[in-house]
Amino acid sequence: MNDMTAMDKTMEQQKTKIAAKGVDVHYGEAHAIKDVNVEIEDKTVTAFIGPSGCGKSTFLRCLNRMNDTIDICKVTGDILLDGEDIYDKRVDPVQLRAKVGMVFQKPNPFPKSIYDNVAYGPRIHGLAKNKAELDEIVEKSLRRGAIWDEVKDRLDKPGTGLSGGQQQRLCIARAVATEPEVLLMDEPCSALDPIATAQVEELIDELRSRYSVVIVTHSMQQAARVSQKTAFFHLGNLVEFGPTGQIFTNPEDPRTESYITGRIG
Amino acid sequence: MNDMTAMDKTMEQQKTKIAAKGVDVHYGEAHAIKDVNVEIEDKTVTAFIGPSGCGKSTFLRCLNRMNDTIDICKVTGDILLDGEDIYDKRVDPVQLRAKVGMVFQKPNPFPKSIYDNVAYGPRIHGLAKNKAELDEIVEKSLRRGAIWDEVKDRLDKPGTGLSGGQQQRLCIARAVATEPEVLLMDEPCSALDPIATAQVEELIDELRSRYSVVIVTHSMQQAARVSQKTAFFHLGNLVEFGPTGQIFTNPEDPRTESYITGRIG
Amino acid sequence: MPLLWLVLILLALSVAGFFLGRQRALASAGGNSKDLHSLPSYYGHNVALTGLVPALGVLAIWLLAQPLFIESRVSSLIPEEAIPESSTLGLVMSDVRRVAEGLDLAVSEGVMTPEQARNMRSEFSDVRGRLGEIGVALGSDVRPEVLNAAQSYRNLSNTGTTAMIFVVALIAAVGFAYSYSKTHKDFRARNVVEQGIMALLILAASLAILTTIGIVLSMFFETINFFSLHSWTDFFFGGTWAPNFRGDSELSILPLLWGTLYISVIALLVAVPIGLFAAIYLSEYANNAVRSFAKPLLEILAGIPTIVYGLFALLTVGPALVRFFGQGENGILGVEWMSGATSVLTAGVVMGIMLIPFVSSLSDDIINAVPQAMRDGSLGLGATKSETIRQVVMPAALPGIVGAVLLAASRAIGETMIVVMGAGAIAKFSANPLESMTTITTRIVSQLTGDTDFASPETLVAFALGLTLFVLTLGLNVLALAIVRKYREQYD
Amino acid sequence: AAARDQVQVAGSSTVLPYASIVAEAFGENFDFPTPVVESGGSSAGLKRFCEGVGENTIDVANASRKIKEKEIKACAEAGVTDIIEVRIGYDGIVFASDINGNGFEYTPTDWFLALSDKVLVDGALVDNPNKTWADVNAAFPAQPIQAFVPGTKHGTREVFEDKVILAGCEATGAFDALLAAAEGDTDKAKHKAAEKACIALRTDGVSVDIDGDYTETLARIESNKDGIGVFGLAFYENNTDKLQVATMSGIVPSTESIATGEYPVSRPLFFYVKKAHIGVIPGLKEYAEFFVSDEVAGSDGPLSEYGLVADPELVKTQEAVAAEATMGGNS
Amino acid sequence: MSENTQNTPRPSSSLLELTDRTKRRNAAEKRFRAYGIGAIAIGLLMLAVLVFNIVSKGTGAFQQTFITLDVELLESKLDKKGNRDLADIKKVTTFGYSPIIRNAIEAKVTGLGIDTPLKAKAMAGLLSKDAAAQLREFVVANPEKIGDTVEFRFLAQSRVDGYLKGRVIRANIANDKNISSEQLDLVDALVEAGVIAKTFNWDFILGADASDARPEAAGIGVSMMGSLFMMLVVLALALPIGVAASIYLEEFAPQNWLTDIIEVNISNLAAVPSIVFGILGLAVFINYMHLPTSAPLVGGLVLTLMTLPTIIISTRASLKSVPPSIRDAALGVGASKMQAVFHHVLPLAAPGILTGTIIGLAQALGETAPLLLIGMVGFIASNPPQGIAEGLLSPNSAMPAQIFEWAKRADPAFYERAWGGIIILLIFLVTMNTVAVILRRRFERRW
Ligand SMILES: Nc1ncnc2c1ncn2[C@@H]1O[C@H](COP(=O)(O)OP(=O)(O)OP(=O)(O)O)[C@@H](O)[C@H]1O
Ligand SMILES: Nc1ncnc2c1ncn2[C@@H]1O[C@H](COP(=O)(O)OP(=O)(O)OP(=O)(O)O)[C@@H](O)[C@H]1O
Ligand SMILES: [Mg+2]
Ligand SMILES: [Mg+2]
Ligand SMILES: O=P([O-])([O-])[O-]
Repeated sequence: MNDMTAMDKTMEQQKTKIAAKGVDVHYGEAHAIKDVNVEIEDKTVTAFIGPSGCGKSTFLRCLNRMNDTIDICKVTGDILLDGEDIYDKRVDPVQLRAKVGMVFQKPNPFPKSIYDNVAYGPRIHGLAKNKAELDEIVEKSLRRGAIWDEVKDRLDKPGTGLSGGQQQRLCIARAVATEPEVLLMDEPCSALDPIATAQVEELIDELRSRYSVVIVTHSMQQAARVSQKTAFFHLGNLVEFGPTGQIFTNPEDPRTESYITGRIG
Repeated sequence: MNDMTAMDKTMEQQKTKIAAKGVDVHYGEAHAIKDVNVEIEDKTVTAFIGPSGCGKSTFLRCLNRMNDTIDICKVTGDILLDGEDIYDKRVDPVQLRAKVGMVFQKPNPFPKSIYDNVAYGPRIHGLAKNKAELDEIVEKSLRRGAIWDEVKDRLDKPGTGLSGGQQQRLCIARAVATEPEVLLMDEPCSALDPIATAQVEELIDELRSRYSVVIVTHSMQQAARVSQKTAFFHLGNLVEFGPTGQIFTNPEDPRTESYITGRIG
Repeated sequence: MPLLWLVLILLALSVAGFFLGRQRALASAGGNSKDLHSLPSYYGHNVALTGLVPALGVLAIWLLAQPLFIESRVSSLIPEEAIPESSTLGLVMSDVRRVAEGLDLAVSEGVMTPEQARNMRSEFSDVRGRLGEIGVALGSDVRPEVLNAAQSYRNLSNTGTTAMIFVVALIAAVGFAYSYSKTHKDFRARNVVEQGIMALLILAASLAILTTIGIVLSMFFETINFFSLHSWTDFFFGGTWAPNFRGDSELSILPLLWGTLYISVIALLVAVPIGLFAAIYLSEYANNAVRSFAKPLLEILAGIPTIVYGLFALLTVGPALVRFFGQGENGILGVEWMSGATSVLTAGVVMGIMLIPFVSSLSDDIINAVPQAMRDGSLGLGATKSETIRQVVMPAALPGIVGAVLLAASRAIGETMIVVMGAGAIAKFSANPLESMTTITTRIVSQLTGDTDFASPETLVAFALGLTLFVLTLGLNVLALAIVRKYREQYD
Repeated sequence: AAARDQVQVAGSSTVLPYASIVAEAFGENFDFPTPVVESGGSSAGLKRFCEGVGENTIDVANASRKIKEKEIKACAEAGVTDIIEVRIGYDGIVFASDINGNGFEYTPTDWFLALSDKVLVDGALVDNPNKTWADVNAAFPAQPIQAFVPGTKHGTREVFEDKVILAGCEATGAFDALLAAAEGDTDKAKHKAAEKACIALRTDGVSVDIDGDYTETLARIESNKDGIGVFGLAFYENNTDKLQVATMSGIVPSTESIATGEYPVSRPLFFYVKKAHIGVIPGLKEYAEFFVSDEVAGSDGPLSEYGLVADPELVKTQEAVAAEATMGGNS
Repeated sequence: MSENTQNTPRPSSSLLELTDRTKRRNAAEKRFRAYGIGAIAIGLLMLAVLVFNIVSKGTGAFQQTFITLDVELLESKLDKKGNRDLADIKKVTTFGYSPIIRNAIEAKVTGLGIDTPLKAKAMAGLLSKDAAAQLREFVVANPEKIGDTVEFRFLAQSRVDGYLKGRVIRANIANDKNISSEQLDLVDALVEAGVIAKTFNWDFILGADASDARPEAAGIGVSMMGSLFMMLVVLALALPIGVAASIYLEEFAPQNWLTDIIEVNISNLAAVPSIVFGILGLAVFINYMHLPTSAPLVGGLVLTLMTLPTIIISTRASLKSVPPSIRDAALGVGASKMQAVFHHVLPLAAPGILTGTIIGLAQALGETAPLLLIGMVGFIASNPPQGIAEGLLSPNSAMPAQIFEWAKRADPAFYERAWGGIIILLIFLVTMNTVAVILRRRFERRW
């Protein structure tokens, strides 16, 4: 984050993974996302920041069409994944979501065992040939979610009986278990202590080497630590999008500056 | 608790609001809270810190007997509120919870309108004589929850249609609307941006003038900013409890030190 | 039985197809299931289902069509003059079928050789007697035309069955081959299988529509007949229900409708509060032990035959009410409001008891499904349990509870035995719940099962009543749907 | 479609007990399977009967009344033309009350005065004021009137109206008063209107329509000892431990007094056979013949033992069945 | 945020003392709870009353009185030609067996030295009419036994049985054509001698219906098979179809007027009187599709149509109550909608589905009205079905229809059997429910 130039150069080599063009989202009458254009690059961590209620989650959910499940939510504009329009009629949202994984803002473990929570994705995607392989995936994912040590003795206990932070990490583990190409994380560390946060950030960094990660966060520090690109949303507008270093040190828009310096909320 | 600063002196005048003596909590076989003794003072903000899963929420929920709703949860030991054992047979948990309010870790707005969410508590406690008074309470609470501006035009829309951070603030507003003597807040700012966080912290500070506030937080900075006393939990043990300044600058226990400096999680 | 074998073979084939399809899919991905578009089992299901479903479909159609075809072929063999006067071709054909089945049985029991059965001549042998020996009773001696027809019937159906086996097997094979050849790692097996399942789901949902159409049609023509015999103004706007045997009866639905509504409302007034409170207690207060025995026990109430409730109303509840509200000086209240044991109240109360589980069990499940976080939120604000239930849990569970109440109301409208025995059979307008009344449904049943001439308006009115009731309840349901839509609270 | 091999009977619940006794004995004594006898009422049975000719329709319809012209027409329209009508005997209709209560000796007049909607008091038609049987007939005890009469769906109701209420109406002179007051263009219409007015029963709870069957009537009498109910003779004879029977115009009802015609309230019972099915449905003709055979339907047979009033003209019936004589005469 | 004077903290009070408001609220709470307990108590009390009623009236049906006699199978009566030709033997109808029975009981009475004024015919009146049928069946099956003396255990006629059960008392038989006090004297003597005895009655549980003339021979077993086959059909069709339809409507169907129509239609079908389903069944299954009359298959199909709305309504209600976050979670890891529904939503909705099934099947099991129109109510005394095809297709009745018929019959002995039948029906119901109840408990969970 300090070494601006070097990093920006690596990023330049990255091709665009997701491109959003003129995206508008309405919840019934309410206009939640207003004409957003953004290009999210491969092998990059992109941070979405902005005041609460500005539309970060809404936009994030557009990227893997999770908004389809909300009746009143209408999305217009184009979103391209690897150059293909994900809102195309021919696109199977299921396949899309297998590629674009998601960690939700509110942890939502299945009312099943911890093991089954993590194993579910690999099972439906056929990622494991046998039980041993599956066990291995589960363990690896839980380790990556920085929760293995806490739950290794209670894998058969329900995931809903975990503490808030544990549930959050379980959901992270569940999302990485399916090995998505893009991982959307909506405030993945909100309920985590600094150490766990650091572990998750490490995971994000590791993922970046192969995948594209989008993370919503309220912590400016976190954004600065983990992301290469940052998008600042405000009242449904994408106010500014650029290399993280630049956004934090030299924002173009006065609103971005106000937000970063703690003046608008 | 050696270093008696000015702040500590003011605290000395405070009488103990809640005293926990030898509290143990079991979830079935699992021992989640181990022999915790702590005194929470009146007109003071007490912060509970500790790694995820260490028992902060569990202990917090003991203080207003919310654990009663979990079948497998067994609480032993004494917890006194104003010198009265809250686990006494004669104590009505309802009256207790009216005095000891709570903001939960996962925002849980009712599937009702935003207005009704906030008006719910005042209604059941008969805090408003008429509609106008109720309107006033609702507005004031929403303002205190730093969400009034965002929702004032949609008070009749469901609270479940809010963004994550908005829901969290709605729950804070809902809790303060009943004017509890003690307010337990489980990570109230986890989904909030810095500005909203600051507003909530301001609210906490304001509440302190009259009430006792207990806040669970993962942010060391936040604990340092808002609390006068801090309790550090680790693996179900209350490792250290003392004036916030002292805990952060001069912890007695090595585990506390490690946690604060970011070495154990 | 070749049919059973055929089906078994198809099933076996489809099981094999499952494994083969799976295998091939895996092979096409070089054994690496991750490269497949879908889970390997979806490829298996695809092959299994494409082989099985069309084949079974054709089999079913064939089985339905073959008898029709053979019937028409064989019946053309029967000369006009062979049909006795007043009989019909259909009847002769059923004789033919019976003889043919008898011959089949005889062959399979070894009483006759196949050749004998094929070449038997009624002129020379006593067919009826020989079939009688193996327990096949025939109505009369077998005439030569009938025997001939029966023999060609057997021939045709044998050929038909052979052809059927061949065709079905061919279709299955083609289906398997096609889907097997399509099986490849890029083939979207899951989507195809899911589309298939979706088609089945839609099929299931449309059954409801078919049933409705069937019901409306089965009543529509008779209703038309009724209105051609009886004035519709009397039916819809008259004030009296008084069928009699001399014709020219007054048959107005209004007093019946009044009785239906009155009795149903009382039943619901009993069942809904009791059922709801029971549900609330079971899901929110009761411990596990109480819950696990009380709920199934209450459900037995829904399974006790209604005749028991009818007798209960007549012999226990009715007289008890009379002791309260009747008998003048000797009664408990000293009033003379009720004379007979049958009344709207008697029937309503007893029906209410029967309906308790309809409300309690279903509501209990729904209330139980409201997430605990909702309750915690309310309790954390210092609400009592009952406040939580009334103001947070119940509104969240409302759609399900409305469904349960609708179900109970539907049952109340449709009940007969309790009304007949508990409410009496008098149709009248009265606001007094201690008087006898009757309902539309009981009148439908009694007019249908009564002794009046079946082509008279007194019997046909049953159909008009049924259809009108159908339309009325439709209106009620539309209303209920609108209410639920309006008040639905979606929790998360 | 597999061929049906048992005789299928449906119809009157009054005939059902007799038909079931016959069917059972038929199944025991013949190599044919026991016929299936459905209940459901005369009208429903005839309706099924007239649905057409063929294996999926019933062969025999039981009826506690004669088939109506309209029904014959409907039958013919569906292709059911040759119908054999078989009268099996008579069903006596009796009035009975609780065994431990008062006994009664009625005339139709008593019933008319007790149950009619309007009665003649001092030459004027007024709402029926009678509350107790003593109000009706000074010879009776002052027991409140509580009558359980068959509901309007029952054929028994028609007989009750014709042979008791209407008779009483005419006897008391109410009929003439009603005829005078009746509206109508023709004499016939007036007559009809007057008859209709005669048979209107009061609706103040004194007369209770029973839509169920005789067991319900019995249960009602058991719970209200003042009640007097209308029963079939056979039902009464099986429940003599709970019921006492009333005389009508001085005659005690019994199979004998009904057979001779002394006891006035009775009705004939029938079954109808589809001629086209004879020879196709195994055992159909045998069943019909067995039903009317002396062994079964004769005055010593099981049917009479159970309470059927044997038909004095049984021999004629047997001949008609044997000859498969259809209604309207063509055989 | 300025301080609002109205909202100063409420005066602090002791937790141990309840404030007036709390007292009031607690009283309301107690009342509410009491209503709940009251509601359950009322329900259970009513159940207890009903069950007590049923059991006290019905237990009699499980006992039956038998008379044991040695019968000489006279060749002169049974095979006049003496050539043991079955066709000839069959020509002797049950009426022809009466003399043999008369001889047998007269011989028994004289053999025991009992003094009675009764003639042989009146003595034979103690036996059920079933006795002749039993004898004839035996002779037709064993013609070689003609001429021998064989011991038989005959049913006693219903009045004798009632006398032993206390239903028939001497005081009330004055007008009874079926029994006289002399006959009862004889019964007393024969009981003394051990010829007449009451035993457990398997025939009631396993047997078929009998005509009005011999209530003592009637059993519910065959109609129980009828009910069983109908329930199998209902379960096999209504549950999968109902659940499938609900899933489509609740999870997949687009929200439009068409699905609204379907939805309203289904709730409306629940309100259609059951007899109308009978009308439909008669028209569609019997008249149009030419399925056999009186067949449990048709009964099952009709009841399926009747039960479907119940199952659909309850299934939809419980699908609706599954929180959307569960679906989101599944979709978020790349599950298809179908997978999300089948893997996560359906198991969570299972309790409600099972409840709907329990209630729907209970209703179907107890229903008679629609069966009336498709010919399953009446006198259907077939043999117990052999095999599934026969069970589905050959004429049969159903338990509730059988009970309903018995309750209508004149002889009070049938009344007892009706209640006995209800006991069996309830046992059947409870057995059927147990599986569902156990399953349901396994699926119940809170989240
Ligand atoms: N309902 C429950 N059933 C069983 N175990 C539970 C339950 N709730 C919490 N636990 C366990 O108790 C321990 C303490 O949980 P608690 O929720 O108090 O942690 P916490 O300190 O609040 O953590 P976090 O910061 O992640 O919210 C954890 O190990 C957790 O898994
Ligand atoms: N289901 C919904 N129905 C209606 N409005 C909604 C819904 N979800 C979100 N909104 C509104 O859309 C706007 C954007 O919400 P969104 O959840 O995207 O915010 P966010 O940036 O994620 O905020 P936070 O940081 O608080 O999570 C908010 O004003 C919110 O109230
Ligand atoms: Mg958000
Ligand atoms: Mg916590
Ligand atoms: O059933 P019935 O037609 O004889 O009244």
